Amino acid sequence: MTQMTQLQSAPMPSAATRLDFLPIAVFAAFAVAPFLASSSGAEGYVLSLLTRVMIFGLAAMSLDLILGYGAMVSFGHAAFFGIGAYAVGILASHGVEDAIIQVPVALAASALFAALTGAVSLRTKGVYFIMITLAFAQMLYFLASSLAAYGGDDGLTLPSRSLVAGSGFLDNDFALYGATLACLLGAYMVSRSIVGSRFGRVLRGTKENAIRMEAIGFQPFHFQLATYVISGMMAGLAGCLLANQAEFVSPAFMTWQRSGELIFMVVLGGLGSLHGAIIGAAAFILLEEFLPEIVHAATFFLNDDLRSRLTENWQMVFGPILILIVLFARGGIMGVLRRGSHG
Amino acid sequence: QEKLKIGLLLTLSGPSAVLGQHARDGFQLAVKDLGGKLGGRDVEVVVVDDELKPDVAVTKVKGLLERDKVDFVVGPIFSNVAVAAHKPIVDSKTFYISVNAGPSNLAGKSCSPYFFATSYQNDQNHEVLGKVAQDRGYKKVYLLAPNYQAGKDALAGFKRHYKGEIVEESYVPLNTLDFQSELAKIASMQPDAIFTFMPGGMGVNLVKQYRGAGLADRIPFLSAFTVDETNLPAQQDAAIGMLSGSNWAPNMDNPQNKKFVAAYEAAYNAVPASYAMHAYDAALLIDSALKATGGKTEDKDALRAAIKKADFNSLRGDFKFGANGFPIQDFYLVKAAKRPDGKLETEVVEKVFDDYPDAYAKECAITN
Amino acid sequence: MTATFFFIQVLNGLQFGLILFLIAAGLTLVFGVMDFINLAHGVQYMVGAYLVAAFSAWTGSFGWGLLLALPSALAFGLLLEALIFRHLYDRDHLDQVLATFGVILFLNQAVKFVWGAAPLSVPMPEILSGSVEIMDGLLYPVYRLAIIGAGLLVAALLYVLVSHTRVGMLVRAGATNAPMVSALGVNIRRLFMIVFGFGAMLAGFAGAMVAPILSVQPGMGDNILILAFVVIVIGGIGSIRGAFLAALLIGLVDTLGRSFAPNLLRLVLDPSAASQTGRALAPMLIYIFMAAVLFFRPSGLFPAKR
Amino acid sequence: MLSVRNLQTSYGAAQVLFDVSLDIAAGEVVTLLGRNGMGKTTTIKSIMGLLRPHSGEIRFDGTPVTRLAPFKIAQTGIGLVPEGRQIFPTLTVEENLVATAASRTGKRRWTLDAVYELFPRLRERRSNLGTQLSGGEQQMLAIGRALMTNPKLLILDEATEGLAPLIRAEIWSCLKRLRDERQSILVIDKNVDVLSSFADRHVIIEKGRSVWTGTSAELVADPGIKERYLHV
Amino acid sequence: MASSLLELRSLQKAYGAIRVTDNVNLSVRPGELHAIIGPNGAGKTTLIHQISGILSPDSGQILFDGEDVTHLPMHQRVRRGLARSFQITSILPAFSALENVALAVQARSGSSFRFFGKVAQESSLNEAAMEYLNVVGLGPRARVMAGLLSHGEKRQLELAVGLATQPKLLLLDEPLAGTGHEESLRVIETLKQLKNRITIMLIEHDMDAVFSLADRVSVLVYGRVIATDTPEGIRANEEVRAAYLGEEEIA
Ligand SMILES: Nc1ncnc2c1ncn2[C@@H]1O[C@H](COP(=O)(O)OP(=O)(O)OP(=O)(O)O)[C@@H](O)[C@H]1O
Ligand SMILES: Nc1ncnc2c1ncn2[C@@H]1O[C@H](COP(=O)(O)OP(=O)(O)OP(=O)(O)O)[C@@H](O)[C@H]1O
Ligand SMILES: CC(C)C[C@H](N)C(=O)O
Ligand SMILES: [Mg+2]
Ligand SMILES: [Mg+2]
Repeated sequence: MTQMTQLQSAPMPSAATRLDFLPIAVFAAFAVAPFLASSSGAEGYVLSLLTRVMIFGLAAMSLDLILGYGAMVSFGHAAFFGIGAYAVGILASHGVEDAIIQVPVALAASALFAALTGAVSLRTKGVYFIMITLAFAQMLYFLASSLAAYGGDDGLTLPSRSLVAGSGFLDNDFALYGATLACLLGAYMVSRSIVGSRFGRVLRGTKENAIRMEAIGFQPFHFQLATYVISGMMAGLAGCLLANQAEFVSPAFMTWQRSGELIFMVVLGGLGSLHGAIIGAAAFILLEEFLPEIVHAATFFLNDDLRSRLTENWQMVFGPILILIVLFARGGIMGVLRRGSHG
Repeated sequence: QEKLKIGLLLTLSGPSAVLGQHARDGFQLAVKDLGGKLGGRDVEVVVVDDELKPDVAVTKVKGLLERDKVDFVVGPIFSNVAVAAHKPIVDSKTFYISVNAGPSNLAGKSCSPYFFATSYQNDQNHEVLGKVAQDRGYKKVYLLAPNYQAGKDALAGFKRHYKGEIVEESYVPLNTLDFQSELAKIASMQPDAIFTFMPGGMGVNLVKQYRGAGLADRIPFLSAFTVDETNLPAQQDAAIGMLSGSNWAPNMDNPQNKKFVAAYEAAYNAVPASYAMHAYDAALLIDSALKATGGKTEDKDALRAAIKKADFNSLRGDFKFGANGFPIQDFYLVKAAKRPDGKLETEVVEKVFDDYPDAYAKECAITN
Repeated sequence: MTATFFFIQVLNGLQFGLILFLIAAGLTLVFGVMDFINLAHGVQYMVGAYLVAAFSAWTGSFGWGLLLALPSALAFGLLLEALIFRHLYDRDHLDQVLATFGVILFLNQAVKFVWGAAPLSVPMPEILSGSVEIMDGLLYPVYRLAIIGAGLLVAALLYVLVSHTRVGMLVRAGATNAPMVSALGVNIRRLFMIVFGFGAMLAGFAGAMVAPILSVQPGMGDNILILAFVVIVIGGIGSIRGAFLAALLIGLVDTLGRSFAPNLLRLVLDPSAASQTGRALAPMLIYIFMAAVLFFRPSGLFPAKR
Repeated sequence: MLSVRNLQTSYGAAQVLFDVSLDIAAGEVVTLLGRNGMGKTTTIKSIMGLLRPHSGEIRFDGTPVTRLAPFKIAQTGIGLVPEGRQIFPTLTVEENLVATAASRTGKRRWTLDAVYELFPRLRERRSNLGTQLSGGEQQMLAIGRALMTNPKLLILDEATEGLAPLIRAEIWSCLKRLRDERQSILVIDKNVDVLSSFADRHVIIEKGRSVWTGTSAELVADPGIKERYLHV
Repeated sequence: MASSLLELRSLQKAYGAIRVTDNVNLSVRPGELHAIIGPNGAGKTTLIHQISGILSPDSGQILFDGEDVTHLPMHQRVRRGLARSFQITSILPAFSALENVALAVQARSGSSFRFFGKVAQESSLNEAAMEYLNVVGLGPRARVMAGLLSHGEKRQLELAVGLATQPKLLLLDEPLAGTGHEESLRVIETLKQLKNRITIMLIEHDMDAVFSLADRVSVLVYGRVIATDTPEGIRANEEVRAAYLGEEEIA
């Protein structure tokens, strides 16, 4: 036995402990952000933006749970966004405006959809799984688009944000922000606990080698399906929040492009760390929001015409950024941080 | 005095970006023509791309309202974006001026004293063709639309004045590329005319394929938002002679319109579509209102009263607002034609409606 | 509904299927055979359409345009390969997805930057315009027959290339174990490059072929990309034969479903309910079909034997 | 023919080879011995260019091949039977043999027929896919595949693993025949006794260093060596 | 307890025209070490696949511990005490060696539908796992990622995982392939000790191991069992010598 290869496992724990600060830092940043927001003079905007970041962070994290730990690449995760959002929208349009009813209904509907489609989808693997989840999400998308009573393709505007036990405090942007943060934190802790638990170990093992797991007596299907349902419920919760944040519900929440974006967020942040997905979502949304301005500022030396054309075509910059991240920052943002804390 | 800030919320990426570009260019051309000032105040225009995603639009609108502190939001193109953005804008008591989208609920039940449209209510262009089909005595009409809300509204609009037989009401999935099977059906049913609503690339495909299948000379092709200046460059000769409904056409004979079309073509190397015209008018509208208030925007009621007056020379001629903030204007049957210089445009054939209000105005509760 | 009408719709379905096949073929080749998920395949199709639009406008002829567009599409594919894709072959699928998504964003915007946002038009070549009478009372556009022909030709060519040539063997071998192929003395990098360029050219060819009948516009490759994935998944990834069959099936299901589903539903529902349901169902059909196929054959119709 | 000097190789941060040197003359059969995990396979991978040694030098037929791409090294005339078989699962048996066939020595000693003669079992399975073979059949295929490149130097990494005694015996006799045809061979195998009966020389690797080199006679003569390094 | 722990009755399996398992009748007695030998491609691994449940036979019956398990899924057979190792190494490469084994221990101790509590700190699992690693001699390598182990070490890990499922019957598919001389000796030693506690079905081409370990040996050729006998009997069997053993290695 070479001593050298034994050593190589030694640095891992210390790096890991150093990285444990990262989720704390992320959540601390979310916690103090509102105070900065109120001094920015555009608090509604800043809060709205950061609330979106957290909502997408929640959805991306739920996707990371199945993708990063269970190797189930769902290309239909935005469907749960839609289920959560429509649960809020449809109930509200029938006068049921309280989150106490809306959220459980949304979670139950998400769980049901996840259980049904998951049970079918898990018959397949790899790219086939990717595409069959897409198929189910597309069916739901077209279904929502044809719901004329609920605005069809145009979607429907909520009369107001959800009540909480009869009180309308969510109408305050700070309150919605806080509620979103609480949901995100709660979901994070649950997920963190799951992946470190007995259940999580089986899940990770299944990702590595499903046949081997069967050969030691586990039935991977049950574990995968359970995770799929949990993940779907978390994304459904994110859908409820998104409906409240936008005060609007539309099939556009669940296009395949949206599902794709969620995958990109997870990969961008780095697979299999949970908080990586949140960071990826933040990076993605903030880039989408500010890249036009950054491009504008960075091209001060060009003439006005070219400059404004470049600014308008900011995706011409966004695309290459994504490519460079993949090429040079293996493992996404988390990969970079990990290497940083090594060296 | 502080600069006047105007937020343009438009779809500028994806396949429909060209519509947003026309509107943006139209608005900016107007600002330039007015010497960089509206109502005597220097103007800063903040352009944002709604990416045709309603939830993205909501956040971007909040950015316009709170970070940029705009005095007006101008836009958008698409109704689903318009509906999503409506609430945050009017809640913040900011004036919201649509340059295209005119969904029925914003004209009716959900109308708001802060919302104005320089365009039309969505149904109206379709109504033009329904009226034309009725007046020309077409007995059997084939209807074709994409399967989404605007598509359904379009056919409903057509049917408001058309009372003849509808041989088929056919819906194709949004983003359909190939209409070959529809065309086969049309050919086999032999209707007197077809009416369709196929915005963007779908319209390009349909028109080219309709002509290619040899139907264009046999069965009249009536449409709205399908054969217009955003699509004509790609449809080319295939579209010539096809009929549309509109509130305006580039060849409309009044001096300010002639100047506008010439200036637009010189600046952007394209014939303007109605999106550009609506946006140009929106700038004129703001200019006229601010002149009336002396450049002030603080007194909302005064500003609203000034906007309501619509005291400007619209490129389309007659223009006034109804109680719901939507225009009362004339509508025309227009036809695609080739100009002597080889470019294509729509040209007025006849006036179909005079001072025509929309069908939802009576549901609106605003009375002043 | 007459038999002629049904027959026309079948032809339409086949023709749509063969367009799908033209696009899916390059995708299967690169994905199935090289195990590389190339989301940028759709924008390569778009670039092919833009190239033919530009070259036809320049030369005034579709034929010359096509002739110039093909090598340009190949060169463009090789450029992308050298700059980006070659660094991704031994990466995770998801890395490939993210990077090629970046390529989509860039190119969709770049064509707008260069050619403007408005759709472009490509004139139909004179000799291929018009219709022929295939049988009594059945007129069919010549150009669409040409597409059917091109699709069949590409299918045959690919089948021979992949299944019956040594290059095909090496490429399949390299897909599962590139280092080993290299260790046995074959320059696998170069081989991959050629395959990739060829795939890009096929995508470009598909784009060029449809340009005269469809509008050429930014983002035109996005939805078709998803359909192409549906096709190769139903067919079984890596199988040219499967992609061919699946493309035709999807073409038929979509076309016939749209024309006849409401009629069929009318047998069991009242007319307005039937047309409502039919309308809601039509766009879902191919996805329902895919889910059903995968339910019974979780690895597609012709699973690659690994 | 092959000369390896002071090779050092790492997997990422973990160095596995510290100092490996070995030589093979034309027509010679040399073995690489050592317990599990000592670096035998790593040495082979470094020679083939599948891993990049960070120092040391490798020459084949007098030309330096250190850090060339694997296919270039293979083209100079090295045929590899890798550890763990690594046959191509999506190719049929025959395709596996044909796909990378070449004649690196100039003459075509090994043709499809010659390989089938050596392993009749493969002929029976010729149109089966690689995955459908039994473990031992895969091993035969891996050997056949390497022979089909008609290499100047044949490298076998645990090539008899999982083979039935009868077949194993046949492979040994085949290797002996090859040796008699003056084929150069580098072989790793745990059947030290058989190896010492026909190999010319042996190199023992211990914790990433080549610690002993000698002829078969020397190896047999000194049981201490086997005991010390191989715990036999 | 039944007189045989595992019993195969008229088992059949064919791939197209090839009969890989051809009317196999076999019984494994409790406590014995039953070796299966036979030429490459004879169908040994296929047989193990059917017993463990990866493949299902075309016809015939598999009785385990008196119960018909022919149609049970693999994981339920494992729960009944039927474990296997793989001929082609099958481990969890991103897990440490210890975790690989601990997971197998976990499978046999309590529910795994526990969402809370850190499994990595469950000392009962880790300690048991460590023991199995020590048994096969991988103790010092417990914390190394399994994917980074050398080939031989992976084979040892494969065995440890099989043991950790605490089987009544352990199916071993060439556990010695790829292990070095010293390690082979250690594995043989381990199996000798296990022999008394559990029943083992062993596939091996290493005749030294087979003849020193087996109580009985069955010979499979072209899918059929041509002989079942004591090691001595097999060694003397002319048919077996011709089909499989040859002359050289018996010396
Ligand atoms: N991919 C890898 N990454 C890191 N370390 C590795 C890797 N592969 C092998 N090692 C380590 O390198 C050392 C030498 O491995 P190598 O495969 O060369 O041994 P070997 O002598 O061939 O052993 P065996 O007889 O078991 O095949 C071992 O300690 C092993 O754990
Ligand atoms: N899916 C398949 N399709 C066709 N033939 C197959 C398939 N799987 C295995 N075979 C064939 O079945 C036969 C038995 O294979 P098996 O792996 O059981 O042999 P084995 O006795 O374990 O051999 P070894 O000792 O070499 O491992 C082989 O000839 C193999 O080629
Ligand atoms: C471009 C237009 C056809 C848009 C349409 N008015 C809509 O709201 O969707
Ligand atoms: Mg080795
Ligand atoms: Mg076997």
